[in-house]
Amino acid sequence: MNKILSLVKKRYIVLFPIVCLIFIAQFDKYSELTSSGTFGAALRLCIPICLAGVGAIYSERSGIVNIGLEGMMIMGTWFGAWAGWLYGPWYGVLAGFLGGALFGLIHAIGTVTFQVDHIVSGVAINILAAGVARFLSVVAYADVPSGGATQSPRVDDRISQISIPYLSGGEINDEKTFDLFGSLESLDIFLISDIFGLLGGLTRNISLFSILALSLVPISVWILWSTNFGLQLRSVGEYPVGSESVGVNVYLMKYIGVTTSGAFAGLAGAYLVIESAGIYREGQTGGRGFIGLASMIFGNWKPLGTFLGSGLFGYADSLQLRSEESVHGLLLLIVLILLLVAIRSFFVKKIKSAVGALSVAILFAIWFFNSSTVPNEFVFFTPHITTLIVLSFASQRLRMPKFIGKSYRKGEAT
Amino acid sequence: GGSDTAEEAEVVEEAPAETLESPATTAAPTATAAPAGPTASVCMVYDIGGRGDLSFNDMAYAGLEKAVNDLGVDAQDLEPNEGGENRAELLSLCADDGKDVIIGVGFLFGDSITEVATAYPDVNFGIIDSVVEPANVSGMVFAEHEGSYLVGVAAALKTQTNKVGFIGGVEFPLIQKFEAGFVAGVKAVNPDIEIDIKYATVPPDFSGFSDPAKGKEIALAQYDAGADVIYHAAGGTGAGLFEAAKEVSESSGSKVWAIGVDSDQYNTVSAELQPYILTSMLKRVDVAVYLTIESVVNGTFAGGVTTYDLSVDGVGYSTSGGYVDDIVSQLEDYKSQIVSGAITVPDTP
Amino acid sequence: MGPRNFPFQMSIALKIKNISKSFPGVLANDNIDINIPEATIHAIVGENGAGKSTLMKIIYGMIQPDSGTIEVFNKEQKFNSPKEAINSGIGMVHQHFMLADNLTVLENVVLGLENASLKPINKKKYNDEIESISKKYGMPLDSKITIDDLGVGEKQRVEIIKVLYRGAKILILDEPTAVLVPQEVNELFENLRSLKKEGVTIIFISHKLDEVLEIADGVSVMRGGKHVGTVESSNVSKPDLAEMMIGKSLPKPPKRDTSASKSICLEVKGLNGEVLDSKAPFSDINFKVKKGEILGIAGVEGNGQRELTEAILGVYPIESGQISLNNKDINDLETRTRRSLGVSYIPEDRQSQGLVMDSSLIENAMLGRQTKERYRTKFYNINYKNSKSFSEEIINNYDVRTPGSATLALALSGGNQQKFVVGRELNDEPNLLIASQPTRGIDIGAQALIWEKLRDARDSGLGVLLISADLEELLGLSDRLLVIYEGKIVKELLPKEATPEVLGAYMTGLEQ
Amino acid sequence: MIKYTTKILSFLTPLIALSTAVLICSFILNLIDQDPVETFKSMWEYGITGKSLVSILNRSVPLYISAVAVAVGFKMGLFNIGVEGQYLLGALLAAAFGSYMSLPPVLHVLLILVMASVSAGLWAAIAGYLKVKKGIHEVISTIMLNYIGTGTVAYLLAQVFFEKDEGDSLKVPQTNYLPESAMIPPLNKMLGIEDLPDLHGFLIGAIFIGVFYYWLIWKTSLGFDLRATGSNPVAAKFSGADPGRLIILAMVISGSIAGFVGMSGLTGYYHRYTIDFPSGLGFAGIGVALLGRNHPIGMALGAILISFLERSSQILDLKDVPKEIERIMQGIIILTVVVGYEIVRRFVLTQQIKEASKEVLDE
Ligand SMILES: Nc1ncnc2c1ncn2[C@@H]1O[C@H](COP(=O)(O)OP(=O)(O)OP(=O)(O)O)[C@@H](O)[C@H]1O
Ligand SMILES: Nc1ncnc2c1ncn2[C@@H]1O[C@H](COP(=O)(O)OP(=O)(O)OP(=O)(O)O)[C@@H](O)[C@H]1O
Ligand SMILES: [Mg+2]
Ligand SMILES: [Mg+2]
Repeated sequence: MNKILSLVKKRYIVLFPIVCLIFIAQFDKYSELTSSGTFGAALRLCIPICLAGVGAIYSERSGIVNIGLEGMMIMGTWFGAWAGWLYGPWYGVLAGFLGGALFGLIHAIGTVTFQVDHIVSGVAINILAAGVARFLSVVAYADVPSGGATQSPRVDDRISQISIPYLSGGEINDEKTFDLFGSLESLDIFLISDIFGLLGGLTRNISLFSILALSLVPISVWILWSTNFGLQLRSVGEYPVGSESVGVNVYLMKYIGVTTSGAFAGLAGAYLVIESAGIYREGQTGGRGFIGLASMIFGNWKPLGTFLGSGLFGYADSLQLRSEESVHGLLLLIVLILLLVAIRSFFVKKIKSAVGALSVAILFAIWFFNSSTVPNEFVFFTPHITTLIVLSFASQRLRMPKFIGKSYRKGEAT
Repeated sequence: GGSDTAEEAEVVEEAPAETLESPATTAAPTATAAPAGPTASVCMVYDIGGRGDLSFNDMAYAGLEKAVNDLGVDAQDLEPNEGGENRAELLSLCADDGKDVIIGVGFLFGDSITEVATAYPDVNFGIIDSVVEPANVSGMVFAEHEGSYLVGVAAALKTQTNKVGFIGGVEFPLIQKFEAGFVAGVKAVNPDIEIDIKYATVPPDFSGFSDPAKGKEIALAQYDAGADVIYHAAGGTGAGLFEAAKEVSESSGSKVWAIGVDSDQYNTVSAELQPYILTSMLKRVDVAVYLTIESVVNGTFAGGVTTYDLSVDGVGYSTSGGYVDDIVSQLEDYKSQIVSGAITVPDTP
Repeated sequence: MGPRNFPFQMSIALKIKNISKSFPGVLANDNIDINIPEATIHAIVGENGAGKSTLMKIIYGMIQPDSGTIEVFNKEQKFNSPKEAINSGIGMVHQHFMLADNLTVLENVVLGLENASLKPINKKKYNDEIESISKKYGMPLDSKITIDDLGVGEKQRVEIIKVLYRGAKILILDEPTAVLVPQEVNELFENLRSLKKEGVTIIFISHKLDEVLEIADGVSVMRGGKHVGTVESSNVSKPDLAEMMIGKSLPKPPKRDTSASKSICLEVKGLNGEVLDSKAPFSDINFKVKKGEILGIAGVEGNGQRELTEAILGVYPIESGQISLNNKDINDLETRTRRSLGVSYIPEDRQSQGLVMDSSLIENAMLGRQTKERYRTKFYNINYKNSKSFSEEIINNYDVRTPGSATLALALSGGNQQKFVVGRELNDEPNLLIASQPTRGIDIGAQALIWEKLRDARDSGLGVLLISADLEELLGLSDRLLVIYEGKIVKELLPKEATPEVLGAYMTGLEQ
Repeated sequence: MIKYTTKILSFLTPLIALSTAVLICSFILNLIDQDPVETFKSMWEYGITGKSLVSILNRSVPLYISAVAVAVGFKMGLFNIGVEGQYLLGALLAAAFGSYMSLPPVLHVLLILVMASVSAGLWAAIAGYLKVKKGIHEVISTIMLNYIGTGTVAYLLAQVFFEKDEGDSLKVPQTNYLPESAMIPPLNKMLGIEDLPDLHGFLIGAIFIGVFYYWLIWKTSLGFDLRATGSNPVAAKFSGADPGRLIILAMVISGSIAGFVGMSGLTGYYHRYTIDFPSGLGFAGIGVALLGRNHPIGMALGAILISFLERSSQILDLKDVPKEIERIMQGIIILTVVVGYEIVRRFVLTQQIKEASKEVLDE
């Protein structure tokens, strides 16, 4: 018994929800839970959030809280669309990057040079960015027939997409190759089709921009943890006085960190424009900057964790957008997880919480068996509540940079 | 005077101006001469999203512009702030400014126009998509369900997979009207056709009208699930639908369709996307606006409700691109049945 | 003054020539002139605020002097940043550790060695080099551990290795022993001696004159920003040095006879702390503090004494056991209630635990006493008038040097902050005082005052639980002593039977 | 001496910020060929008309309350981004239950206010609970709770409180109107300004809230604990403050105040909750709290300033000047004001340290 218990206690616990999920997905009604379409959409929905979140790591690791991500992302959408429309999509990517970086730089000036409270500066940036975007649209698109105060003309060209040859049916010399993942997914075998659904979703019709964006995750891991620059950047967020005492240029690091963060958020904005919408549209970012920040905290200020966090969010979002029925399946998942929690608490003699978990599980079970759908209004916040639930099981061990949010003055060393 | 307006509507329909991307009418060029001397002054306050949405608000603007060109009115247009809580203030700003007619674009003006119209009983008001009590307000409402019915028929006739989709921007009665009509139209042709229905958000979250990224994902999901024609009533979110249609068509090799809404979206999207726009459900906000202004200029303005339905071509479908040319006769057939009352289109799902 | 201090010829590693530096309102360094011979250990002593750290920071390039120059190995240098000083072979271990807690030892050591480029860090190479240095000087270290997981002594080692790694020929140590126990100090001194043999010049700052006399070859004394003189340690006695430092003789904790009464003020029975990182910080603790008695607890930092005091205050959770105050069980009471029952607490770190730095002294005077009748009006409002007069009382009685009670706490110097905290906690006739490191890092004058006040309070019947890393202080003040080792009380001693060495042996588990 | 300099400087800062913003915006206006002088003049003239003043006050009220709600959190180092969701939920429940009840006038209004405040406070408590018990940062939880709250509002509004009208397919989800007894009358009569638009009566409520906030934060021992925890949580804990309880308490208080944000609109103007009930006030409040440095009077001035800008910029449409310039101005003002405050704060600090060092020197 003890052995089983310790197994349950250990990290295999994270596998449990996944196994449950695959199990639930075997019901036809809930098959979207693990379809390749869902994973593909999840990936696309996750990328802008992930970009913003990974960017935020640069800022926060250097000690600057960046609540202005949303504003920087707005600048990314605006400039991305504007340059994309005028010169083509890759220019849009570049312009989005620069637009975000510009507002990152403003945040850096505020927080590093003038040592304004970071949250204050971030909020001001969000307000400013919304105003600037509106204003620029009015000025830039006044005489453009297909643009206006709230919308840009379409960025006509697309960034090309690829699928992996042989694995997910990519093309070689203009000829479609075999789609291994696809055919395995369509076999409809327990587990096999689910796993290859995931692989297919992640490798089919991926745009180069997506690949660029995703590659920024490992690249960031490498930059931050393997290079001298990364080391100096991180040290500055931990103990700037110490960094200064060994000759690190603290201000420079912070400037680079915050500006990079803005640039990544700008890329995220450009992604929304160039990959998803094709246009700039006011309000398009829809709080994704904030969600990015949340994913970063979720990911414990680390790129891979942030990717996981935004992936979770993207997955839940994709589910609710693609198949309201499968959201109903999530109720069953909650029931199963709560049951596990109850059993665990019972064995570690926390009777109270066992009873609590059990009764909530029963409530959810009743809901599950007495309904066939979740009310639409609830479906919409699936990703948000999923994030909260997951965090409440796993946020105890987070370790934020020690000097975060504090202002630093050169020569203040004691 | 419902029938009065109806006649006038017909008159204008016969004489579209360049700016009104009007449906396939083969009428003679405009005969209206610009009247001499000072005419009315008009003020228009837009819905959330404002000018440049290439849809609802821009249609209203088109009507205003036509009135400026044809009737020589003096025009002013305003946009409420993001939360929209200053609608009433903008309306009274116009009233104070001495405008002759003030038009609120969108049902959200209901409360504020009631308030302001009561305070300024001598000023004429117009509101789109809503009906309010004061006698000096002309409510312009549309039979969106009827127009949606027709594009539903078109979708049903064009689908190869017997599956179509509907994307709503924000789930509330006005948009559900589009859904209801569309569903009825599809089912009228073939009750076995499956219809995927999805809204982007629920009120009070109105971002569902301006999130193209979401629109695209919803559309991709519906195309993935086998739909090959998708109709949207989602404002700016619809831009994502068009992107998805192009992307899916290109990657799968078989063409899928999108159906636009409000304006003739074939003419508002870039050329790259035009091949995927089967048709658009036209909601002639421009006509309504123009007629209301004209009635003020002519001194025939009357409060109450004016319904712009199929019979007056207040709603309809577009033929730009020629993709529905082969089924126009069937569409016209349904249209005449609706106009004659042989078919009643439901307005709630 | 000046170079004449060293008559015998030796090559000079560092020549400090007429350095002056002023800060707003303070002349921190006033025309300082010191020569430091190569391969010696040179101590600099002086009261708090004498200007020692300032001088060191100038040498290290962190601060630029107003006037004066320095010569390193007979070459005149002007450092604009630590980096330039490092390049000339100067290394500094600061008064406060300059380590990033969330980084590994290796990362801390190599930080700043190379430019901030995207060049990858050659971890293998650095790892080997660090290993060979730590072997060479006998300072074992695992370079993959994060600083968070290290003890104070080990952190110090990291600091020294960090400096040595940069090839320092001149090593500055600013108060390195302040946080170490005797055994660790001995270890450090061993290391320093072997460094000296290797030819490294060491500048060593300390308040502890015994240590200085033990390790240093030459001693320079500073007072009020001035260089008072330099002497050879073999030619000088402790009292002489002290007199040079403060112009009067050295204070000692005044020994007085115990005045402990029979009645018990604090009793702790079978106390077990809540498990933290799979280890209970303290377990099975039993002791009593009588009224009018100072009970000292000796122990190497990190052996559970901090958690123990916090548990008595009610901020650290306990697993089992009983705490009673004046024979009343206070186990289940909240910190606030315990405080209102008369538990006073002088925290080990005044700035982070004892004061709200960006609030005025008036508000700080109330901290911990908000709910007391005296600082309250009807409706639970705060009585600012009483609080103001209270803060002024403290300022006067405890010689807190401040322009007024409305001054923010952070404007005060460390010693004055500490006096203020002590004054606050001793006021209002507490029933029990827990004093954690009450005189750490403050100058001799302030120290004497605080000792005096603690004694007085004891004599008037207060029970005191004293935790200190300063063994002199413990031995001098306590009526009884307990030694804590790995969370357990391992020994009870009377001060007269104990010496620092004996205590040290129990504290490090050498003797049971 | 320092004290006066500080006061003067703190007053000057917003003025300097305002001028900076005006300057930058003039420059931008010039770029797009508009006359800045003319623009600002017309804004000013329109902004100080009687009607505008009433409108400005009406706008400031919810903005101010929202700022106070945010400030309560700020004072103890908590960042409550969730004011948005909290006030919407509170307003909906108050509107719905208010419309079902029939009670005598004053009582009815009070009940509605209590309903809004309590429900918003409880909603905010979730974030506090999650922080204390589950260690979830309040920024994340309040962002997520905003979405969840909005969804819940949507559900309740459309599925629970909405009485569909088969005859009117255009009727949008809304609660029933509040009865007369639940409306707060305008202040116009009292002030003798009956010729102007309604000045919502809840203005008085906002003043009460401001006074309450001042009393709570600076006069009570709870407020002392909150502030101490905000600036040094460890020291506060050692002084006997219970951080966990304080966090939950602060969130609840912040949320309860947030509950009043929608009340001026509900009881004074809308009289029901519809899908276009004003939103976004929670976020706007953050800016105002920053502008006013969490000070009750400062925030009032900040709210009035923002309202003034928003109101007066409406005239720009009639002058064919893009009124978006006003949004830019808001952003710049907030940024420059905070920079200014920071500089003043540093100045004061240096002065204090200087004096303290002198004290040590003249012994
Ligand atoms: N950054 C600074 N700004 C202003 N004054 C300073 C600063 N640093 C030091 N001082 C002043 O210089 C004097 C000398 O300070 P310094 O830190 O050199 O003293 P110290 O001898 O190292 O004291 P301690 O024994 O406490 O370390 C202090 O009394 C202080 O008044
Ligand atoms: N950042 C700073 N800028 C200016 N002056 C400072 C700064 N920090 C400290 N001081 C001044 O330096 C003086 C000494 O501060 P410090 O904490 O070093 O005390 P100290 O010199 O060690 O004195 P004590 O003996 O009381 O501990 C204080 O009087 C303070 O006013
Ligand atoms: Mg020092
Ligand atoms: Mg000191």
